[in-house]
Amino acid sequence: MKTKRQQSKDEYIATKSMTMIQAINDGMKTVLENDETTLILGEDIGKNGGVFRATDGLQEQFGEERVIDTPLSESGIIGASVGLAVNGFKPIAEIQFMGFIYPAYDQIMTHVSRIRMRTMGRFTVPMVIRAPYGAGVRAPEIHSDSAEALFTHMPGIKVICPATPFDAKGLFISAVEAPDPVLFMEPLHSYRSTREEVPTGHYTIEIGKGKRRIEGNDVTLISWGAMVPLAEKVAKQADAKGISCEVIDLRTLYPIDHDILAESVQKTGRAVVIHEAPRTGGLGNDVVSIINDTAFLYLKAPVERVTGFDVPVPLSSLENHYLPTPQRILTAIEKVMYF
Amino acid sequence: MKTKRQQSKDEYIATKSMTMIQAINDGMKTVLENDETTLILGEDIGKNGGVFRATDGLQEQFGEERVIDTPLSESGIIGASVGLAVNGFKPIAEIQFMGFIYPAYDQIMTHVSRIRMRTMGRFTVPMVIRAPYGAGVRAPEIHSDSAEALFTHMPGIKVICPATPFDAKGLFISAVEAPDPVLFMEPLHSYRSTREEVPTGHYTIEIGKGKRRIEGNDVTLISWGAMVPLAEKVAKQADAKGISCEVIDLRTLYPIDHDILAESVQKTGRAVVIHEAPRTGGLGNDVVSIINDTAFLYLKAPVERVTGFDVPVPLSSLENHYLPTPQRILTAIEKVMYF
Amino acid sequence: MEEYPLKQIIDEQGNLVDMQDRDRIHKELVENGYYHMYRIRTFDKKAKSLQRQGRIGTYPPFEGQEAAQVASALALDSDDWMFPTYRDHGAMLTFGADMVRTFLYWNGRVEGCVPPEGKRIFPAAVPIATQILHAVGASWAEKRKGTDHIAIAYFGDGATSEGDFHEGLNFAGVFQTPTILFNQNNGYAISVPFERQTNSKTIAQKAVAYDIPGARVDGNDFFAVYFEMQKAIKRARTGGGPTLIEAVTWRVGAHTTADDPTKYRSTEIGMDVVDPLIRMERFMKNYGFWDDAYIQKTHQQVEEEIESAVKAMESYSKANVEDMFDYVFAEPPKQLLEQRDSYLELLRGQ
Amino acid sequence: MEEYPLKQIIDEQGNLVDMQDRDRIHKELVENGYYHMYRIRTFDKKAKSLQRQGRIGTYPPFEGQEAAQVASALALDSDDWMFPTYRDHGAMLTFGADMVRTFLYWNGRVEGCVPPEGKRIFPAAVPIATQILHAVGASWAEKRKGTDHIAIAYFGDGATSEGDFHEGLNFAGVFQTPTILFNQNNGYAISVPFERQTNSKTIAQKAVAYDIPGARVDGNDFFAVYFEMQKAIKRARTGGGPTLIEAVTWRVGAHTTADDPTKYRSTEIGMDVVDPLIRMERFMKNYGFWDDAYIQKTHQQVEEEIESAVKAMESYSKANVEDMFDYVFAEPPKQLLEQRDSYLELLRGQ
Ligand SMILES: Cc1ncc(C[n+]2csc(CCOP(=O)(O)OP(=O)(O)O)c2C)c(N)n1
Ligand SMILES: Cc1ncc(C[n+]2csc(CCOP(=O)(O)OP(=O)(O)O)c2C)c(N)n1
Ligand SMILES: [Mg+2]
Ligand SMILES: [Mg+2]
Repeated sequence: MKTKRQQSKDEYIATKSMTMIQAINDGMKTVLENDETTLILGEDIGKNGGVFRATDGLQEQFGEERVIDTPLSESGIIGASVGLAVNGFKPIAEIQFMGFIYPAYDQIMTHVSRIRMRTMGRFTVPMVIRAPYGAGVRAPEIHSDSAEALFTHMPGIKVICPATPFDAKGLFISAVEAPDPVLFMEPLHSYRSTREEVPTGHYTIEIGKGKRRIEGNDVTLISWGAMVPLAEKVAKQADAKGISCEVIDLRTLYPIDHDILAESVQKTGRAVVIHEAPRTGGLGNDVVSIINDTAFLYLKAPVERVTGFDVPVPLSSLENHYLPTPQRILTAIEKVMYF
Repeated sequence: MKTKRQQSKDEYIATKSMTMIQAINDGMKTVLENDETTLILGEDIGKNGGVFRATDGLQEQFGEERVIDTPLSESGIIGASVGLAVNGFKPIAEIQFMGFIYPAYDQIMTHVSRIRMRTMGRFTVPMVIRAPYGAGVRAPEIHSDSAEALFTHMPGIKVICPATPFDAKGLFISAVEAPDPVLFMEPLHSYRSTREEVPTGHYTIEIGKGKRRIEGNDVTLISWGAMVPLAEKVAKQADAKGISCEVIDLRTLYPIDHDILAESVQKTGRAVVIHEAPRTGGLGNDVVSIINDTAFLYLKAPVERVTGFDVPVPLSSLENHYLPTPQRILTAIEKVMYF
Repeated sequence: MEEYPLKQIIDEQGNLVDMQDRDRIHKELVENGYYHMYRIRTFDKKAKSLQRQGRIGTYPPFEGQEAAQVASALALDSDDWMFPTYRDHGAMLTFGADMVRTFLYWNGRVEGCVPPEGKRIFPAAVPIATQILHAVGASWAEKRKGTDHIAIAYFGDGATSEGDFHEGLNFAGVFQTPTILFNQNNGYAISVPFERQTNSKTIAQKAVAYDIPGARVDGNDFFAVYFEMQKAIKRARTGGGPTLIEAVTWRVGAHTTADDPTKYRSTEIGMDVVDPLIRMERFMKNYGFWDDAYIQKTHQQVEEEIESAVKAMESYSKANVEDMFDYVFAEPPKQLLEQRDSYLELLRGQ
Repeated sequence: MEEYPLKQIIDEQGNLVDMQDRDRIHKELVENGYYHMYRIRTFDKKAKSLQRQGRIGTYPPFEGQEAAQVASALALDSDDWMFPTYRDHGAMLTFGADMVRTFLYWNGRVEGCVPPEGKRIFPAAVPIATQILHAVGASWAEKRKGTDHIAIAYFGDGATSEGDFHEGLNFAGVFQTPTILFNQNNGYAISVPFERQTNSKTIAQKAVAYDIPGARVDGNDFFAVYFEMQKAIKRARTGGGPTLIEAVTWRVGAHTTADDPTKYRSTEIGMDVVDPLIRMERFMKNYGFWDDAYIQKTHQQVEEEIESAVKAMESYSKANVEDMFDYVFAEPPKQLLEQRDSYLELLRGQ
């Protein structure tokens, strides 16, 4: 089996306006075309094209051998992927919703993330686990969890969470080409919310690098995934009030880009972290620590966190109260400004 | 079925010198005697008395109906406990080692922690999940994980981690009597390392309250479980160098006692957090955030964290390099002192 | 496997397969069965239409599974425990769940998880197969208390692939819990047909792995399900342990209102399955149970009940933000109370 | 269940059960079997004694399971995959694992997880039953590549209670992977006897749940295991899919050197089980395979190999702190490198 990814590497032949879900679909198409060791497996991803249509058309194009409907069995999907990966394939496993990744937690924690280390690199299990996450689309219970912190605390796996169609495809291809296992979190709320020009060919975006989405001087807003457009929106509102916000999209949640945080907070002296997951134990705390480590002397106010509350994501009638709101973020911005 | 716990409540009739494992065993005996709805279930906890002898003698005394050997099935143990708990029993479930709690993660995350909330209190599942955790006894792979951060980020369950025999028994009884589910982490490294006078009767220790183990003025050392004796030891070494350390034992990891942290760090202006789990995503980050929130203006140096490295716990020949060492802690203390 | 033949009491034309069963079938059972099947069918239709109009959220219809759900629920005693999935509100309604709250649930309201006082109905399990263990645990508790109450766990064909299915049945076998493991094999787990879910020809045969009784019944035959349930329940109540029942049925519609089954199954598939209500109707007509007046009254009564439930749902008090905070713990941490209070204050300030 | 009788080739006295099998048993197989059983038995003894002397860490002996481990491993081809548990270093050694590294593993050295170049031996799975899915995946990969290689998963009786056992066998059945699901039913999962692990009388019958072939063999009968393995392997190599084999054997000693079996089983229990090596020896003597000179040479060779392996283990270079950091990622994060570098600096400063 050969990889022919070189062939088309980074040739931005053409672009097309795509939603995030289209960009991810296109990313899968690209890797399935370029690397015949790749295969996609998961629940309802074949004929059905995925419950979000992420894999739409892929089984038709690449056949049942490469786009595989599995039994309803998350531990099975990940455990079998370990065996496939160690024996020459590059599985792209879909977990239908991130809230259903928990039954596979053992396989990810004790095997996916540890096999390279345990065998001193003799056996490796490069694979990508795709998982749509997050609240805000009135999905049933458990479907709306944001579980990144359960994986950023798991040495041996990288965690990516794009916020835009362009980043989604480029980071996805990087994830597939990475020699290490990657959890690829997809903000389902953003699947179809916007469009962007996305190259139709092969391109990559470096894992582990954040991106400054808006430049500003007074406060750094730090977020990822579905919270990025919210942060951008609030940054504009703050601007109208005379507060200049810099918006950082982390993009990779493990490893976090320390440099971009250090640089920005050293400049602004103030920071607000925004995420969906509950506050306690959330990744926001890691961001606070990084700022503590890298910008202590520059800080003009304690770092604020605007997050999901310390409750399970409620049923959909209350989910908008669970999620960070513009008002809560603005309040936090004002709090760090007028500390 | 009746609870007769009132009868003996907080009568410190007599004390006995106990190791932590004896204190926990005694705690189980106490609750089995006082509350006939309690039952213990887990792998090898019956005839065998547990792989650490935590349940030694209990099946003999209370019978196979109340001290139950289960199949090798962690999700089974927790899932069945949910059903038992919702129907009038108070299960005390043992997970043989914390590294084997992952197969039960789904049940804990989606049911144990959510049932009260989902049913507006109609159904509740008070239960205690006991799990020995931590490295340092040359156990085989996976046996040495410290997974507290996976549960402190899970709204709906409390997390306790005692450091001494006295606290272990008192907190255990509180956990059993609590109306909410509790994860009770036992530092296996401390099971037999010291003895202490422990009341033989019924007593409780309030959940959610930390304890100052050593008073000091220059630096606050914050830790829990097996790291507490280490912190105490290093505090003495630091003392010899003229640095006065205050040692805080969190005891409850969710909810963390904010007040004790705020008070101490407002006094010392410097803090070092010590824990076994990997640094990224570790509970140390929450502690940093709490200090950021409550003692920002008092801080004389960035908070330091001395933790397990961002690697899976290595095989036993290297585990002592993985764990925080006195030298690493001292270095951190000096770093915050001479920032 | 010949060990697990598909059991039927009435055939698709509504005729008794074995005339000896005639005596077991009384008017009350027939009318009860018909009433509940008609009731939940009407509920289901209404829910689908409300969803289309945006008046409730995503909804998983159970059309085609009415016989399995109603017969299994009617066979229970009121003190028994029910552990349903998201598709079993037909069974739940039959067993005494509140209809207004059932609508509320599909409108994203937590009130929908709360059963009427005294009713031992667990909220629907969304993570597949997890509820099986709860049923095992709850029925184990009954056994330990020395009662003869039992628990029923509902689950689909797809659920049999999950680890919790296995751990649940193994526990039930080892501890001989009074549990009915009630499978509705409706042919699909979202888009995956049963043949691709497992290599076994039946679900009933999976009982062999645990040496517990297994049975395979025509799940569209109200009486077959009912009598098989009775047998299993009797065994459970008298110390005979758990039973796995596979009720072979058919998901007529989409997985949920968000699903488009034309993506993965042709419209012809399943056309030959006789609707369980029609089958019941045929039986009633064949054997003299059909009474136009009763039927009309029933229909009218059901329609009124449903209309008034929809009204009640739609005029229900607004979702209460505090509920999100107040039921997580009996003894909530101070920080959670602070989060709550500051958010409520913010809302009030708006 | 009569469908899964215990298959034997030789009885406990070492006599052939069916004389027709005589022709299938050649000198090479006998000597190979004896050699490896003796070799791993001696290894096991040595390991226990090293543990007692504190020269290695906690150790899980496999005494009593030599026939099952050796026969299953010998039936494989060198290109096949092996997915063992912590108790299967007998099988691993037979299949080509390095003895020095095997000792190292039980001395807490990660080098013990690394098989010789080209050997497809996974490190022992510690979390019970998880490796079954890996074997299914790896053998599925072989099938997809169009080779005739297979994978074997080893697991104990206790492992059959875990969800991953079930999900693994279900996947194997659905995708018809060339996997041998090799169960050693040694009677105990630590302290829990098989009768309390599951309600089924056998493990073999659990194959029915997945409609895959199942077989129950006398796991102390080297030939029974070997021939059953051959049959299953042939089926797997030729597209016939997975097989579940239950090898009924006996854990003679403690679960691990940290375990005290007198807490939970009387010393009489299992006294009647004939040691698989003695059984082989009896067979060899009964049928003219016993050659004193060969035996003596074998014993001596094994003892020398083991002594030299112990020496090599004990003079092995010190555990390398950097290894803890360097193999977690192929592309390590900067922060991890910083952690590594500052710790190494600290160590150098000591
Ligand atoms: C653990 C888990 N994985 C995936 C899902 C998503 N999901 C919801 S329903 C369903 C199919 C269930 O099929 P089946 O058990 O046959 O029940 P049915 O829907 O047919 O009633 C899936 C995959 C889930 N809810 N839980
Ligand atoms: C998931 C998990 N739970 C618990 C353990 C602890 N444990 C180690 S071995 C063992 C018993 C295994 O029994 P069995 O499968 O029969 O294998 P045997 O030890 O008899 O070879 C247990 C409970 C573990 N390693 N993994
Ligand atoms: Mg189904
Ligand atoms: Mg065993």
